[in-house]
Parts: sequence; C-alpha cells; structure tokens
Amino acid sequence: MPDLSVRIGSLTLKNPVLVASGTFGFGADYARLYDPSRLGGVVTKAITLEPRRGNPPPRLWETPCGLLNSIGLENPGVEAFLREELPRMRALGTAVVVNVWGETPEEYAELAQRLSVPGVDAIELNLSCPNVPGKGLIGSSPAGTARVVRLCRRATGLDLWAKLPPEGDVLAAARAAEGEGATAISAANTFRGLAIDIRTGRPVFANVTGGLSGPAIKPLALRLVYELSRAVRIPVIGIGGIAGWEDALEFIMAGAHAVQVGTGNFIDPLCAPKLVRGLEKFLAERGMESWEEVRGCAHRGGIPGAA
Amino acid sequence: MPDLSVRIGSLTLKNPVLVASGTFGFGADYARLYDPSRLGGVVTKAITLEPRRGNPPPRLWETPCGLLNSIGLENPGVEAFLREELPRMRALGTAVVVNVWGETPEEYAELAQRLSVPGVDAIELNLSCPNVPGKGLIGSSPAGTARVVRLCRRATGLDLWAKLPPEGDVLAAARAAEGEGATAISAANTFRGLAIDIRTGRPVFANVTGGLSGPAIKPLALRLVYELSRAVRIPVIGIGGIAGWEDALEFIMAGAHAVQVGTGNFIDPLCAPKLVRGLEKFLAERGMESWEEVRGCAHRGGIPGAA
Amino acid sequence: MDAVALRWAVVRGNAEVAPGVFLLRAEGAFRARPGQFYMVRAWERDPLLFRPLSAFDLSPGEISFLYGVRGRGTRLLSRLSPGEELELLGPLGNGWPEPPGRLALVGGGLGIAALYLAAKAFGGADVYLGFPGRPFLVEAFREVAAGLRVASESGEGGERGLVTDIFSPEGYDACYACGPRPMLAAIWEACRRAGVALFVSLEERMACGLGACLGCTVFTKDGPKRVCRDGPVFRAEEVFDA
Amino acid sequence: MDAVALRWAVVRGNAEVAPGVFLLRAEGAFRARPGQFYMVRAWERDPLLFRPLSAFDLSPGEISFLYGVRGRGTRLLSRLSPGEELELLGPLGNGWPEPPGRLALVGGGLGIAALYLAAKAFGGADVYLGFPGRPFLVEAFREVAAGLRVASESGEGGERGLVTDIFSPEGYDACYACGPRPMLAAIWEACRRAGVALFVSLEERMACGLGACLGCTVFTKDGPKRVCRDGPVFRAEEVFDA
Ligand SMILES: Cc1cc2nc3c(=O)[nH]c(=O)nc-3n(C[C@H](O)[C@H](O)[C@H](O)COP(=O)(O)OP(=O)(O)OC[C@H]3O[C@@H](n4cnc5c(N)ncnc54)[C@H](O)[C@@H]3O)c2cc1C
Ligand SMILES: Cc1cc2nc3c(=O)[nH]c(=O)nc-3n(C[C@H](O)[C@H](O)[C@H](O)COP(=O)(O)OP(=O)(O)OC[C@H]3O[C@@H](n4cnc5c(N)ncnc54)[C@H](O)[C@@H]3O)c2cc1C
Ligand SMILES: Cc1cc2nc3c(=O)[nH]c(=O)nc-3n(C[C@H](O)[C@H](O)[C@H](O)COP(=O)(O)O)c2cc1C
Ligand SMILES: Cc1cc2nc3c(=O)[nH]c(=O)nc-3n(C[C@H](O)[C@H](O)[C@H](O)COP(=O)(O)O)c2cc1C
Ligand code: FES
Ligand code: FES
Repeated sequence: MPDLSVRIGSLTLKNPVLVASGTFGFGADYARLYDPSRLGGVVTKAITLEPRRGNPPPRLWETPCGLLNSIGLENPGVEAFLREELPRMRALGTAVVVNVWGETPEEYAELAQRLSVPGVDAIELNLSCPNVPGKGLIGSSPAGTARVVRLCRRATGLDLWAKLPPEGDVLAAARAAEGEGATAISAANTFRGLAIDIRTGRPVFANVTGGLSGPAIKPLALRLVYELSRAVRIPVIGIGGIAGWEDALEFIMAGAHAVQVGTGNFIDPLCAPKLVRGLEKFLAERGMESWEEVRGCAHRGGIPGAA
Repeated sequence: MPDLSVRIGSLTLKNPVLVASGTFGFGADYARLYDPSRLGGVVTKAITLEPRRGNPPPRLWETPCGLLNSIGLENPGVEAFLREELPRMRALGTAVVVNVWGETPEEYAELAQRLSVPGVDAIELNLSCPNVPGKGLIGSSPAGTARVVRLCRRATGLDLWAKLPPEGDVLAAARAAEGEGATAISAANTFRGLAIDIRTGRPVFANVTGGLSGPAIKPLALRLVYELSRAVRIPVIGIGGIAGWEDALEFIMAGAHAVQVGTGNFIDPLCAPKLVRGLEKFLAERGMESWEEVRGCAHRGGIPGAA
Repeated sequence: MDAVALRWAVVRGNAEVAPGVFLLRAEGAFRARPGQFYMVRAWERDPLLFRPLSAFDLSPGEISFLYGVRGRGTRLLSRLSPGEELELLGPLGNGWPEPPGRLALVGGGLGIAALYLAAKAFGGADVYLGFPGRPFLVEAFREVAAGLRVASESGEGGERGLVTDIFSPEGYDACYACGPRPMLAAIWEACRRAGVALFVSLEERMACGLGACLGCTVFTKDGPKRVCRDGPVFRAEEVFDA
Repeated sequence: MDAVALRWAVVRGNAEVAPGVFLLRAEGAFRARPGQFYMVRAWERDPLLFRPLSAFDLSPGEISFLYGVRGRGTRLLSRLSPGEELELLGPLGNGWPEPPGRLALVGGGLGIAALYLAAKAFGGADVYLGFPGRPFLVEAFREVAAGLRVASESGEGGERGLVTDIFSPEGYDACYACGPRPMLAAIWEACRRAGVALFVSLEERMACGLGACLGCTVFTKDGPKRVCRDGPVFRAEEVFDA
C-alpha cells in the first residue's frame, strides 16, 4: 500500500485530496453520502467577521463544461461558525481548513486570531473572491497580499494558506505571500466571467460578473500551478476543474502537493473519495511508495522510466 | 429583412460574422462546403515576413469543451501570401482581413506596408500569439501595443485591428491601441493553458503551454468584451468560444460590433453561416431593422421592452 | 438526518403525455415523501449539473418524474429510451408537512408534478389544477383526489381560466401550492385574506442539491434559506411580503 | 477540387469484431477513394472535435468504418445502436495513388482499416496483415486479396510474429502501408533497400480535417504538410529520414 500522505507546513494530510471552499459547506451535507474522513481535508465556505446573506438569486449559471457562480460570501459569521459548525467539523475525522474573507487586512488578522482554536488545522486566506459587489481583489496585488499575510502571520500560529485569484500578477503575489510567511499557496479561485440572458439582454447576475469554475478552466489552472510551483518553494495546492483522478494527477505532476475539488463535487457527489482511490491505485500499479517521483515530474522530463 | 451590416472603421461588413485567424486558413478549404461570401469577412492565418514551419506535432489537445493548440505561426510568409493566396482570397466575395505577426514593432510595420495592396481590406495585428517559443506577448504591455500600432499607423492607410491577448492589462492595452489610431480591438486571442500526458508525466506540447480556445472560454471572453466595449470608443470585435448564434448575440449585447468564429468552425463546419442566419432571424422576429437597439444593451438595462 | 443515496436506475418508460411534457418511469425501490425531489442526470459533462425534479409518483419497484422540456438537460432526458440508465441523487428537501386537516392542493403547469404524491399520500385532499395549454394527467389525479377541478386557457378538460379563478381557500385548513411565482403570489393573497395556512414549493437553480453550495438560496423573513435543504417547501409568510 | 459534404447517416450496425474493435455500418450513398477518410462525430460538445476514421468499405447504399476504442470519442461511437445517427464530413485526404504495377498492402493493427477498400479497388494486390492480439476480419480480406498472409503474436490465424517478419518487398512495384510508426519505419527500411516505392498513411490529431487549421502538420523533406489535406498518404521518402 503506497503512502498517500502529504505534508503541508505543520500539517500532515492523510492524502492530497481536499474539498474546496464554498462547494462542501461545513462537511455535514456530503456526510450524508460518504464519510469525509476518507478525504485529506475539508475547506469551509468563506467565513467573515459578521454574518452575510450574499447575493440575490440567481446565483448559478451553467456554461459549457463550466459553472458561473455569484454566491457572494453568504455565511453565518465567525461567531456562529465557532459555536455551531466547528464542533461538528471536529467530528469529521479529517483536517479542517477555515477559509476566511475580510474587507481589510485587519479584518483578516482578526479572523485569523479568533479562529486560532483547537479543531482548526489551517486558515485559508481568500484573497480572491470575485463576487463581492464593489470590491477589488486583494490578492491580485502583491502589496495587498503581502499586507494581509503579514498581519495574519502576527495574529496566529496556525498554518496560513494564501488563496490567490487566477488573474493578475499571480506569481508576484505568491512570492509576496511566501515572503511574509504563508505556509502554502492555494491556486486558484474562480476566473471572472459573464453570461447574458439573451431573452432579456441583461447580465444574468445582479453583480454582473460571476466566478467561473469547473472542467472548462482546468487547462488554465494547471498552467498556473505549473508556473507557481516553480516560482515559490512553499507547497502549492492545485484547484480548478478537477473532476477525476487523472485531473488530480496532472496537477500533482505539475508540482502541486495537494489538490482541492470544487465543482467536481457537483458533477459527481462521490468525486472526491473516487479521486483518493484512483490516485492510490495509480501509485500502487506503478509500484511507487509515495508522491516523491511523481510530484512535479512535468518539470523534470516526466515519470522516471516512462516512454 | 433586417439590415445585418456593420461598420468597422472604413469598412462595411455585410454582416457581423467573421471567421477567426488560424481556423479558416485562407478560405479555400471551407469553400468546399459553403460559399464564404455569406460571411461578413475572413481573417487569415497569421502572416509573417518570412515563411515559418511552426511547432512540431502534436499541435492539438482537447480539453473539456475546449481546445489547446500549439500551431506556432506556420505560414508561407508575406511574399508567398501575396503571390499565391491573396488573388484567390479576392474571389471569395467577402472582406479579407490579414492577420500579421512580427518579432518586433518594425516587422509589424513592414508587414502592414507590404500588405497595403488592393484586396486587403484590413490588417489585424496579432499582438497575442501565445505559441512562439521564447517570445512574450507584445499585446500584454500597453507600451508594446502602442509602439506596434504607432509604427503600423504610419506604414499603411488600411484599417488596423489590434488583436489583444485575454490576459494582462488588456483594458490599458486597448486604450493604448485606440490612442495610436487602431480602428478596432479584436478580443481576444487564446488563453494560456497546459495539459500533461499522465502516461508520460510530461507536458503534451514541446512548447509546454498552448492556447485555449472554444466554448470553455466563452464566459471569460464575454466578460472581457463587456469591459472593453466600455473602455474604448472604437469598435470591439468579440472572439472566444462562439459556437452558436446565441453566443454571438451575447457578445453583441455585451457591446461587440462584430464577432469571429474560431474553434466553432471545427465543432460544426457550417457554424459561421448558421450564425448569420440565426442572427438575421433574431432581428426579424423582434421586428428590429438593425443592430442599434441590441448592440451593447447589456450596459443599458437590456433589450428595450423585454421583461 | 435522512439518508440520501446516489443510484443508477433503469428507464422503463418515457412517454410524452402532452406536447413537450414527459412522464419518465424508472425501476427501483425508492422512498421519498411527497414534495421531495431528486437530482437527476443522464449525461456526462455537458451539461455539467444534475437537474432537480420532484418525485411525481412512487410505487413498489418504480419511481416516476413528470417534466417539461425546457433546455438542454430536460431535452436530453426526453431522449431516454427504456433500458437506458439515469443517475438519481435523493431523496432531497423537506417535502410537504403532514396536513393539519382539510387540505387543498393547487398546481399550475408543471407545478402539478410536486402534488400527485401528496394527493395520493394525504387522502381526502381536494385538487385544483391549472394548465396554460391542454390539460394532462387529469385522470391520474382524479383517481387520487377527493375533489378535482381543472382550469385551462381554452376551457378544455374543465373550466376556462386560471387555476386562481377556480380556487378559493374558504373551508380549508391548509393549502399546498406549486407553480409559477405569479400564481403563488395570487394564491397567497387569497389564503392570507381567508386566514388559511399556505405552503409553497419553490424552484431555484441548484448545483449540489444537498445544502452545501448556497447556490439555491432565497431570502426569507427568517434569513437566507436553501431551497434544496431548508425547502423546497416554505410557509408562504416566510417567503412573500405579507 | 473534390467536393466535400457534411451529412448525417443512420447507423445500420456496430458489431464488435474483436475485443474493443468495432465495425460501424451506416446508410447512404458515399463516394470515397481508397485511403480517404471521414471526420466522424455522434455527440454534441464533449468531446469537441470530430474523429478521423478511414473509409473501411463502401457498397451501394452503405459505408463502413473499422475502429478501435481508444478514448472518449471512440467509446461514444462504440455505444451507437442501429437507428441512431452520426455526422460525417468527407471524403477527405488524398487517398492511395493508382498502383503502378504489382502491389503489396501491409497493415498493422487498426491500420488495416485503410487497406480493405484498396484491396477491393486495386484488384490483384497481395495483402499482409499483422495483429498484436487475435486477428480479425481476415476472411473479409481473403475475399478481396490476390494473396493473403497474416501474422499475430500467438501465431493464431496465420504465422507467429510481426507483419514485418512475413513481408518482403521483393517482386513488388509498390507497397502501401498503414500502422504504427515503428512498423512503418521497419517497412521503409526494407522497401528502400529493395528499391520498392513505399506509400504510407499517417495519423495526426485533427481539428478541421479540411486543411485550414494546420493542426495536423507533419514536417517533410518538402516542407510542412497537412496530413488531412496533403495526406494522409505520403511517399515514404518524404516523411522518413532516408
Ligand atoms: C426542487 C425542484 C423541483 C423541480 N421539479 C420539477 C418537476 O418535477 N418537473 C419539471 O418539469 N420541472 C421541475 N423543476 C424545474 C426543473 O429543474 C428545470 O425545468 C430544469 O432544471 C431545466 O433544465 P434544462 O437543462 O432543461 O433547462 P436550462 O434552462 O437549459 O437549464 C439551465 C440551468 O438552469 C436551471 N434551471 C432552469 N430552469 C429552472 C427552474 N425552473 N428551476 C430550477 N432550475 C432551473 C437548470 O437546472 C440549469 O442549471 C424543479 C425545480 C426544483 C428546484
Ligand atoms: C486520417 C486518419 C484516419 C484514421 N483512421 C482510423 C481508422 O480507420 N480506425 C481507427 O481505429 N482509427 C483511425 N484513426 C485514429 C483515430 O482517429 C483515433 O484513434 C481516434 O481519433 C481516437 O479518438 P478517441 O476520442 O477515442 O481518443 P482520445 O485519445 O480520447 O482522443 C483525444 C484526441 O486525440 C486524438 N487522437 C487520439 N489518437 C489519435 C490518433 N492515433 N490519430 C489521430 N488523432 C488521434 C483524437 O482525435 C482527439 O482529438 C485515424 C486517424 C487519422 C488521422
Ligand atoms: C458555489 C461556489 C462557491 C464558492 N465559494 C468560495 C468561497 O467561499 N471561498 C473561496 O475561497 N472560494 C470559493 N469558491 C471557489 C472554489 O473554492 C474553487 O477555488 C473554484 O471553484 C475552482 O475550483 P473548481 O473548478 O474545482 O470548482 C467557490 C466556488 C463555487 C463553485
Ligand atoms: C488552431 C488555431 C490557430 C490559431 N491561429 C491564430 C493565428 O494565427 N493568429 C491569431 O491571431 N489567432 C490565432 N488563433 C486564435 C483564434 O483566432 C481565436 O482568437 C481563438 O481561437 C479564440 O476564439 P475561439 O474560441 O472561437 O476559437 C488560433 C486558434 C486556433 C484554435
Ligand atoms: S443546491 Fe447547493 S445549497 Fe442548494
Ligand atoms: S486538421 Fe486542420 S489542417 Fe489538418
């Protein structure tokens, strides 16, 4: 049996498959279908200081092999999260990563501090939510990214994963995050997209644009992860369009230490545990004991010994 | 019968449907299936000063609802183009737009000057080919874009369409092109993507990345066109994932004066003429005589009178 | 918490019961309460998502769905032939509550899909159906309804008009309604005046169907609610301005 | 310039003639020269592109394709049942030239798909077939070949070994070959030594199939060539290092 585990900063995940923020709630919903302890970890929906109700419907729009969303950070706020959700999440039997979003760097730091409690294994800084009316993306500027990570680094001893947008100067932002002590880079969030309802001639979302996710963006996210894994020394967590174990493997070959499944959960609710099994089988069939030879092999001429 | 024609600079196109550079050759191939005079125009494969053989195979890789290509500017060079291809293109009965690519701004200008001959209706400056080994994208920097357009503006009296990459500071590049006298903005070229062959662990293309096109990118290209059509006053030509008349209409509603069909030609070889018919039918059924009310309506609260 | 399963089911029939309206029957032992729904798919990645459909009927060894062809997903469903398979995630949602007494079920158009099982399970309910075009499945409803009234545009198969023309809440303890928003709003108006409890089944676009993605949220008086998990059935006063 | 058409054709049969190898027959009057191919599809947008397949056989009112299940596209083709439709763009490519005299046809694996029509049309050719696993369609070839020799890994259905073990170019004026690259290279080696003209049919990934996208280019001694338009048949000396 190969050892699927991966180390991200101070955390050892039992396998490299996590579920992505905003697509898995707080874990209880999918727990009706399978045991989340089979996963490497669960990333929560973004948590903010105050409860937020998010954007009005419609919030979803399908595009070819993709999904546009305009959820807009609906969440119960950090207090209710700590009180209601975290205790349940501790029972999931897998790493709990809390995704946070703030209006200012100071808000991120306050969230990081308040979430520094037993049961939270890492904090993912959502520097890249495209769906907040009137807000730019902090993570598309290296200076903004640096400031958020710096303040959070002071506020908590927990691992900090910097989740970047896929657009803008991402490599520079990643280096800035690394320089300020981020533990890992989560790449990436959704791409900004648009759909127009041709019956009305209006954008389908009240907030005009939405975030594009799903298989459509996989080649773009993969390119980014390939470049990021060369640009920084901290682990990169690959996200974007992963819907099968072959996709996950591509990200690992591109240099990712772990992956997150988002829209894949909607395409197949059992997607994430299937990924774990598929990856395990791949390693076992190749007689590999760990991720060493495979991770990043696309930078080194491929799998050793492959034709 | 509604009037489908559109004006782009000094050119009047009989309808807003063109076929995109690199996907329609020089028109003769698809002419075996239908009469290209049904189209608003044909954009040629990129022409360079010298002949180029392009990248080694494989050059194509399918992704979910998308296509990665790494053609790499294979073309016969400007001299052979003028001698062999242009005479045949003049007989197509539609506007001929020549897409050009240069290693330097001076090369663009020389191409523009040499192509200023009868039969060429406009020049599209390909500032955005992602597939040339070792070359960055001129069009992702506003200064580079400005310089190319400036030199070309001096070299020719023909309309100049600046074709931009979808990544980088596109709005600033578009404004720079407008400021230097570009007639229109073609938006956009392909997105940089990656695929890895999991059997070998290597990138599938010799040049590592490829350009992503097709329905997968439509929401991204549409968002860009929506923003560009507000950022510049010159016409925007929408390109990216258009495969049906509904897609084309979305781009027009977002503010595009015309559209180009690329990968759509491969999905359905009759895609472009079907688009023309679909758009005509849409206007006729709504009792609209021209594009006035529809073009850009997404910026103005939608189609007048729609629910 | 109710158990939810992801299962394959073999299609037994897929009959067009009215132009563009299909009754899809699939094999298997399913349990759903009236008003619950399934996430359904019969394709790989295009479209990407499952489609929510109410459980129309259940019998030993069979489940059925009544759906209208709207777009790509329902068009693909309509092409299924017996022997082919579909994927079902469910049962999902809260379903209709146990009725408190005399019950009226009011359905407009394809909204009737959420009511048949209710009529069958909650014996003694009066059923009011409205159709924009020609009525369908009226006979099936007649068999399970205590009383049945039908309205249609042409008057064919019943009375001429809208379902809101033939339904009055007087005399009922509760009304359960499913249909287009304007119809629900009109019925709410009538029920509110008459002091009759109204429950409505809502529709929103869904990605997960499980309550995880917050894609189907509606704003209610009690805060944001997920149609897939907190609904699809809501007390009318929660979702409509009183 | 040859006329090319985009047409729908109704499937008549889709038999598995060997594990993972199918013979798809479709209705219609088609004209293709031996070695030409069609772009085939039977799906909407996933996968995005047509798949190139050689015209295996033509008879009045019918065309057939012999294909192996490789990935998503051919897997979807393999699920087609009689009565379903597929889309065909073609005929495409140059096809085999008129043979100059005594002709040998050499096919490896699914490469035999490009040779049957040639054997039928160019009477009197000797046919050499090689199979990695169990041979298939040998009887069909026997009916149209002047001489037939078969090689397979186990020796089943013929001789044990590779097709390159049983084929010698001596005595032929030309050889037409289709199969995996290493097989073509070995045959080129033999033909070059014997001074026998060799034509090979190549495969590359294709998007348009018409010559417009330059996706299928191979580098030859005479410059870049499009497999879909300038090929798929090339003189071996053009494409192999002499
Ligand atoms: C809980 C619930 C139960 C439903 N039960 C039934 C039923 O029993 N019978 C029936 O005919 N219809 C029912 N609907 C509506 C049905 O889900 C849509 O008609 C269907 O999803 C349309 O899919 P499409 O691909 O054909 O249309 P498209 O318009 O192509 O769909 C595009 C997207 O819009 C979504 N969508 C479109 N219309 C609706 C809608 N009205 N509600 C929710 N999402 C929509 C689709 O799911 C998809 O994501 C139900 C909806 C919900 C939420
Ligand atoms: C001119 C020509 C004629 C052909 N004739 C036959 C035939 O008669 N019988 C037969 O079994 N096969 C034939 N092939 C190969 C056949 O086209 C591929 O096996 C098929 O495209 C694989 O598609 P897929 O979706 O199953 O595989 P996937 O691997 O999922 O395909 C992914 C992509 O790779 C391309 N691709 C994969 N393998 C090949 C290949 N060997 N050649 C070209 N493109 C490939 C596909 O077209 C697609 O774009 C021919 C190829 C060419 C170029
Ligand atoms: C419905 C939905 C909600 C999301 N909410 C969040 C969020 O709250 N915080 C965040 O960082 N990312 C959020 N994302 C982005 C995903 O975590 C992920 O980065 C993105 O969807 C790309 O991955 P995918 O293609 O696998 O879905 C959301 C995505 C979707 C589809
Ligand atoms: C095979 C191929 C070749 C292309 N060659 C060129 C080119 O030579 N010059 C250019 O400006 N764009 C080129 N493009 C980009 C297209 O013109 C178009 O901008 C892009 O494909 C997006 O549109 P689509 O999604 O409709 O294909 C090429 C695209 C493809 C798929
Ligand atoms: S559909 Fe995901 S929460 Fe309702
Ligand atoms: S497939 Fe397009 S040129 Fe050959």
